[in-house]
Amino acid sequence: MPIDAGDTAWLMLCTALVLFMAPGLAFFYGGMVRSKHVLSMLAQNFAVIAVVSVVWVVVGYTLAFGPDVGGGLLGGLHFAGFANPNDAVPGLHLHVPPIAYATFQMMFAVLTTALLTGAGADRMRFSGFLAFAGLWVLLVYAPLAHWVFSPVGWLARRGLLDFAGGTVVEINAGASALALVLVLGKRRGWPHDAMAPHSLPLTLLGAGILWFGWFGFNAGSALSAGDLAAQALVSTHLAACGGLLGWAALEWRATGHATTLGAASGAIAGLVAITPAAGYVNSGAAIVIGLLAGAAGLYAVRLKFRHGYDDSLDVVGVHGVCGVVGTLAVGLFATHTVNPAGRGLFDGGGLHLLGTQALGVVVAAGYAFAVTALIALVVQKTIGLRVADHMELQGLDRAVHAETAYEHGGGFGSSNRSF
Amino acid sequence: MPIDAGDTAWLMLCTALVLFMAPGLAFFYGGMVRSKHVLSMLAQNFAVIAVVSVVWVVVGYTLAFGPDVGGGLLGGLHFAGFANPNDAVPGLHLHVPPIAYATFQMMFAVLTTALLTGAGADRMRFSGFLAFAGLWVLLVYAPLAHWVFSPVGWLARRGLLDFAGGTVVEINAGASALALVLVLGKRRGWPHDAMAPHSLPLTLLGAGILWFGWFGFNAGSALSAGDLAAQALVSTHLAACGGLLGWAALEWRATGHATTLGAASGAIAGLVAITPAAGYVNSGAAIVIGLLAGAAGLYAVRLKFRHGYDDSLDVVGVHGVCGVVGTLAVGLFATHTVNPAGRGLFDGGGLHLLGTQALGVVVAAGYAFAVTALIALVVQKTIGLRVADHMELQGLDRAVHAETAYEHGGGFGSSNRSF
Amino acid sequence: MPIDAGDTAWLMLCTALVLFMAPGLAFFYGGMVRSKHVLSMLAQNFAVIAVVSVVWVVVGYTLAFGPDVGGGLLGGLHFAGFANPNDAVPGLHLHVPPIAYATFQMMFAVLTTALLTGAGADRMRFSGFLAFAGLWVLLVYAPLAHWVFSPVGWLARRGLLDFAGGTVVEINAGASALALVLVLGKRRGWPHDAMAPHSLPLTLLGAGILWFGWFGFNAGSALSAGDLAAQALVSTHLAACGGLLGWAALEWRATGHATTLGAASGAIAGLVAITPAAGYVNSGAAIVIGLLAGAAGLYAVRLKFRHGYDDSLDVVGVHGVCGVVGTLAVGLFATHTVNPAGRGLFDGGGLHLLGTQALGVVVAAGYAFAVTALIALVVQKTIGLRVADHMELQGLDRAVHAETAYEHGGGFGSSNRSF
Amino acid sequence: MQLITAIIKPFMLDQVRPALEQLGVYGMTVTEVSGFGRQKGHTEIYRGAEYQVSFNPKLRLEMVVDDLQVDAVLDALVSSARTGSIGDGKIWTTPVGALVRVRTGERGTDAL
Amino acid sequence: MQLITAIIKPFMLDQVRPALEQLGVYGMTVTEVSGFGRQKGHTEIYRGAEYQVSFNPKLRLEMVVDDLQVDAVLDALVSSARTGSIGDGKIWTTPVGALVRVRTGERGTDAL
Amino acid sequence: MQLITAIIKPFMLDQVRPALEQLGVYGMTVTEVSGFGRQKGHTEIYRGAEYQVSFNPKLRLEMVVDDLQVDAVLDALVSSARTGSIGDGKIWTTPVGALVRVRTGERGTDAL
Ligand SMILES: Nc1ncnc2c1ncn2[C@@H]1O[C@H](COP(=O)(O)OP(=O)(O)O)[C@@H](O)[C@H]1O
Ligand SMILES: Nc1ncnc2c1ncn2[C@@H]1O[C@H](COP(=O)(O)OP(=O)(O)O)[C@@H](O)[C@H]1O
Ligand SMILES: Nc1ncnc2c1ncn2[C@@H]1O[C@H](COP(=O)(O)OP(=O)(O)O)[C@@H](O)[C@H]1O
Repeated sequence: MPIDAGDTAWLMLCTALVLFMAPGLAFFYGGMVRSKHVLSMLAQNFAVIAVVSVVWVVVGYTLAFGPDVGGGLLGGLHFAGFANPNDAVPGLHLHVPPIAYATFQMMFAVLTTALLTGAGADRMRFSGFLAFAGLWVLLVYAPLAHWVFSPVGWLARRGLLDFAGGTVVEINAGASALALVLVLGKRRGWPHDAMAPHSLPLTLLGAGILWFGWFGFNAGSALSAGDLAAQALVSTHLAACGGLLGWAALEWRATGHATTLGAASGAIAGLVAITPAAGYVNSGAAIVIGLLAGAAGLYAVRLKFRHGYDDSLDVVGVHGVCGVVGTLAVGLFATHTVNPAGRGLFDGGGLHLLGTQALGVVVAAGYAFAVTALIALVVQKTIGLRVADHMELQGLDRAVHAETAYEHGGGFGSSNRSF
Repeated sequence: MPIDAGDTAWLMLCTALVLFMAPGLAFFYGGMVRSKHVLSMLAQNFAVIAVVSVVWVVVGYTLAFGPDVGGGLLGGLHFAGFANPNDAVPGLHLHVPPIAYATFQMMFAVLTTALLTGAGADRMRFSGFLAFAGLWVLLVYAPLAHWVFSPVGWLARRGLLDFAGGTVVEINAGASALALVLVLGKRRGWPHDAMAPHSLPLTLLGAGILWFGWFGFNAGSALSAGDLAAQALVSTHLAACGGLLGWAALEWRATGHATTLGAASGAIAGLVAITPAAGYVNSGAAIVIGLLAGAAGLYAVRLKFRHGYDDSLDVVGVHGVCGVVGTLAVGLFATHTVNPAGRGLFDGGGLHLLGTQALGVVVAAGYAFAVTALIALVVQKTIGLRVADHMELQGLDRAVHAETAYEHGGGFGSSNRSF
Repeated sequence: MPIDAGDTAWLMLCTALVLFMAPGLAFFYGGMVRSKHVLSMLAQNFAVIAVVSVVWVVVGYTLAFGPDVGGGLLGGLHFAGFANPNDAVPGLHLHVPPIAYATFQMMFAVLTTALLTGAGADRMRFSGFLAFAGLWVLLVYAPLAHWVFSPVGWLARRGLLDFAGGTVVEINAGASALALVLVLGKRRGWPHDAMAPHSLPLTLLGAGILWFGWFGFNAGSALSAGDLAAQALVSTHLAACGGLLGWAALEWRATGHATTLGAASGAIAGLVAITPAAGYVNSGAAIVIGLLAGAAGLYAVRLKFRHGYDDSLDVVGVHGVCGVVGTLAVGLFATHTVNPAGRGLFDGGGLHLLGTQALGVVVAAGYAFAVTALIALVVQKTIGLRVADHMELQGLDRAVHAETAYEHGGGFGSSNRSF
Repeated sequence: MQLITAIIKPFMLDQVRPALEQLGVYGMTVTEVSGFGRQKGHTEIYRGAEYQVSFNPKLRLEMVVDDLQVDAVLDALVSSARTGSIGDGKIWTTPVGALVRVRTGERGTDAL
Repeated sequence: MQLITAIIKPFMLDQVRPALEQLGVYGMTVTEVSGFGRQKGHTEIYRGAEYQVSFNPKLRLEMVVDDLQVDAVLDALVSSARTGSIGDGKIWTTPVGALVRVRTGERGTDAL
Repeated sequence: MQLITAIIKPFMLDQVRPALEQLGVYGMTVTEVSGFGRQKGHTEIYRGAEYQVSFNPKLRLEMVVDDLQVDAVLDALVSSARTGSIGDGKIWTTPVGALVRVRTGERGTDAL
């Protein structure tokens, strides 16, 4: 199909925006950890970009979007090593260069993997995590992406509607995070010690970048610059607003205070929930989905205390739970006025779509949990996935990376060893 | 009209850029307050996005851009709740989805309201401010937007040229800020205590994001991706440059030092002044407007000491005064070679346009000041607009939001209450 | 030629992205200096935007891209003061407004000049540097841009392939940095004192912005939104990934630690090296170029200790050396499948292209070094290019800019002088 | 001479300094510290969960004064730093042997 | 009364406080400091080059206690702050003349 | 034993430490502090308006030394920390009762 410069400009812009979410996530998470661990969070998030991107080029992309090997289960090797860059993905009819699409999808793989750094914060081995990340993209992310995002994937063909990754990205990350932290174990001192954020301004910077970048994530998933993208854009924004208001209002009712971190977390919760829905629902529904997600997120982040898993920065609570909220919400709010692809319950579509969405939830969560647990165990037993206790105590920044994040005092008393 | 993917991509990108200005503003302001108030600044700026956006969807947009109810005074309810998303705004002939335009304008409403956080910094009640914000968008912003931005508004029809919001955004914010701080009263200790910025790097980060985002604000206001947008883009940039140089040079002459904050403030002053002019003047004029704005801004920020109003972060001085400079400058520098819409004095247009621009200044400032004062008084008397003295002393971060911005020491001695 | 909205949207977006790299660079560098010098770094980087942009409008642009005065050596004055904004650059056939191109190129001039702040960090006079910057754009940058970027430049006509500035930007900056620091002299205490970074999170923020913005730099240099831009985009990203992995792996082998700053530096090294190559090589080659650059960068930053020149933040090592790597790599990896413009050694093109590229390296490095040394000496002797010793000791922030970067303690004990 | 160390609430410094200056005490060294005591810390909120921060930020003032001034300084500190609510802080004195001004090498009360 | 000053490793505070509370010592003022000593600093890496940071972060604890409690507190500090590896820190005592509680003006051990 | 406390200009530490090491004094605890004194603070600029910051950043050095070393250390401090301009700082001594090394429990000068 002919290439349209407008659509291509849009998709490339959105690719850049999604890439920009990676440092955004690094700061969002980095601000939340204690100052002795912040560099480790940043290093993991930057390094994971590189590892996942290279794996994606070599074979990740083709497993996800190559011609189907049968049954909608996996892509073949047609695009291995980014071969045949001018061939379109089977079933997709776009006005953009195929390689632009491959790059856009690369950034999704990067970001989804990066989410896991939040779960394992403050105790993961750098090398172990990078090995884990490489395996995880191939064995967990790529298959799920094939099932849902590739038009020939089995869940896509069953009619699962997932605009930008409620299942592939969010539920996947949440379920994988749970498996990962169960294998990793708790941080020393958790849950007794509070482990308060060391820099909320850094976290809010991350939240701001994520909000901005999410426009690329969701409205970019329209894959062209027209009505659908415009609706996805405004829905994305409004769900963030709803999430912020929902979380803040409930938090205020429960504790008497609306916190800054709560506002940011609520916005992210809303963005997570609208991810599968952005191109299927209208503006009013987007606000409602946001509100629901903000409320759900606030309650979900407390589950870890009740059930005793140390999901450090709440990947399960925010991404997993709100991803479920959003994926199911498509079954309720999808309207043909926005997208002919499907009608939810409130658009007279009955329970059919809701059922399909529920199937998607279960499949994504189950598959991700099981395979991630396996990978984590294998890495744990081989390379090692967790640092030694004394390193955790000293802080990963110095122990693992031989660096100090902040040296505000002017850094007296340091000298070069040899020069 | 047919949708053009290039124009649509451009407008959506610009929408994202203007949204990104909101966190940018939060950091710009957040860095300037003392460290005990920084989260409050961030929380207000993030929450105001949500409040204004939802109000905008419900009824703000239609009041501003709905079909006129008569006399160019207000829009009707045609677009209430973002109804009729495919209908174009009366009088606008665009090649973009109407909802993309509505979203772009939403971000303008968000940002203008957010500017007021700078005026009331360090002493506003969180709940009171949010209530204020919701009312203010409806009663101040939306009417002004209708008068000027809607092609059927009475000021627009009178020939007022305001490319991206010299009156609607900048003068409006400045005059409203003045009314707000007169109602709020001074911060404890002002003007005796210096209240120096706690993190200029954070402020400069904000300035960088604002500069970047302003391209969306101004060049996006061309509403298509062509010659006009290109000129608006370069003019926006050059005015920022001029503003920086003007402020820095005068500051250096006056004090012997050119400060970092001065450079950033000058750039913002230039951006403010070019906002109404970006699509009407040429590159040379843009530099001159920037220089004038930089100089004007530097002098204007001192007025508060002389006149005793505590406009904490100089919304009156920077946005109000430089907004006036820019709006009047259109009357001087508008040239038909850039835009056939108008000729200023130096393009042989005589004083006519200048007179119209002056009318715009007076109307915007007068209306905004009066109605804002009223809203602020009502909120003050009902919900309350100012925190208690002891909260101001302790810092809004802990007193209002129960949080601490920075915990660099590693956060010893904190424990979870119950888990 | 007719204007295409998609191409124009793309180029304007890329212009905004490249502008955003300027604050990005400020933070990247600002985080690496000690806290008493950080504002000086930010101030220089912001002010240089303004100085270079104004000089560019007045005469820089026309020297670089005006109709040739003869021999491909310099542009004439046709575009002085941004006159004739609707005339295309001789030899360029674009679907974008000529002024959009002029603005895009303006940002390149800004960023290249800004790189030099890293070399002279912690000791340059503010006024002296700005004077230097203005002269440098005219005498070094503009001629080089004419030779290489203008289709009628003598190196361009010789077949030098430099997609986005391996010679004009990177090698130029590296060689100029070397000349500058030789004139400036070493920082007090160097190399004995370690001068460790005061805020690596700030540096990583800068790296994130630079990575994001580099998409505009390189993929924008395709000057239209199509296949070539898409390939340049992915190559840019992959080289950053390769650079990160190369640097981190070698650092880990050499010291037992992979550092956060190393990861960021490696990514930048990869981005530098792919700059000349992005639109000529395929994805696999991009990864390889990145890996080579990461390795080269790590070794090159140590040269300053061996040879005793105090290139504070490694502009020579990262930009100069990796710029050479990338420029030569085009001679090896350029493939006609990506761009018919040239075939490198591995595409059966023989050594011809490699020779031309080597010529480009030598010419750019030699010219930049010689003329920069001259300018620096002249400024040193007249205005002065270096601050007094006691100012360096006290820190440039307070001594030059009369400001303090961080006031986390709440700023007790400060009062306004007069009000 | 005595070294007087005072722990006070951070925002009281602007009251304390003028009170001391009235006694002719201009020199002082101030440190930002964390105080544990009867004042029981405070509660903060992290994603909806309340947690206890067991210390409060304080300022630690240190000033060497002449023996004759000790009582007057103690009184001035108590009255200027007091808010009346818990956590106002403590003041203590320790004996000083030698005092030297670095700039001049002057010793004893001359160095004040 | 005596002022006990203890320099400890930062992460040991959570062990030390309960040990002191058992002795009835709740009040304490804590400062973040840099310690130079036998423990030889550590190596960091800056763009592939190793450099030496010659100090280590420590916490400085100060508590005024009744003379009778000094020995018990010293013992409790030593046993709770010890990791056994170099750099565990020092404790010293200095005599206190007066002690005042700012809030009430109480003096002496009443002010504790 | 005596506790020597020295307030110095921040950038003088790199001079001071070698001077002390020559006397065999390696151990020291350093705090970043704000100093008020004769040196009258400095002027900063905030959006074109000048304001007065009344303190200057200083470093506070603390070292416990043997009585016999006190004079030598004082001399070394004075000569290595002096720039000759106002604000160079103060040094004072206070008597130390007990000194303990946490790691070993050693007491007295053995703990140095
Ligand atoms: N025994 C002590 N030794 C040293 N500092 C103390 C001691 N007790 C309290 N402090 C300091 O004094 C501050 C106030 O003490 P606190 O007991 O909270 O209130 P109050 O003095 O009003 O009874 C504490 O935060 C701590 O910094
Ligand atoms: N003479 C001293 N005076 C004051 N503080 C000291 C002295 N010696 C050591 N310290 C402090 O005690 C800490 C631990 O001392 P160090 O000699 O490293 O280990 P250790 O006490 O285990 O032998 C140092 O980091 C420093 O803060
Ligand atoms: N009486 C004092 N008690 C404690 N510290 C003091 C006292 N006087 C001065 N200082 C500290 O010494 C520093 C230098 O003192 P200052 O009077 O400015 O200069 P100088 O000692 O050169 O006369 C001050 O900044 C402060 O930290």
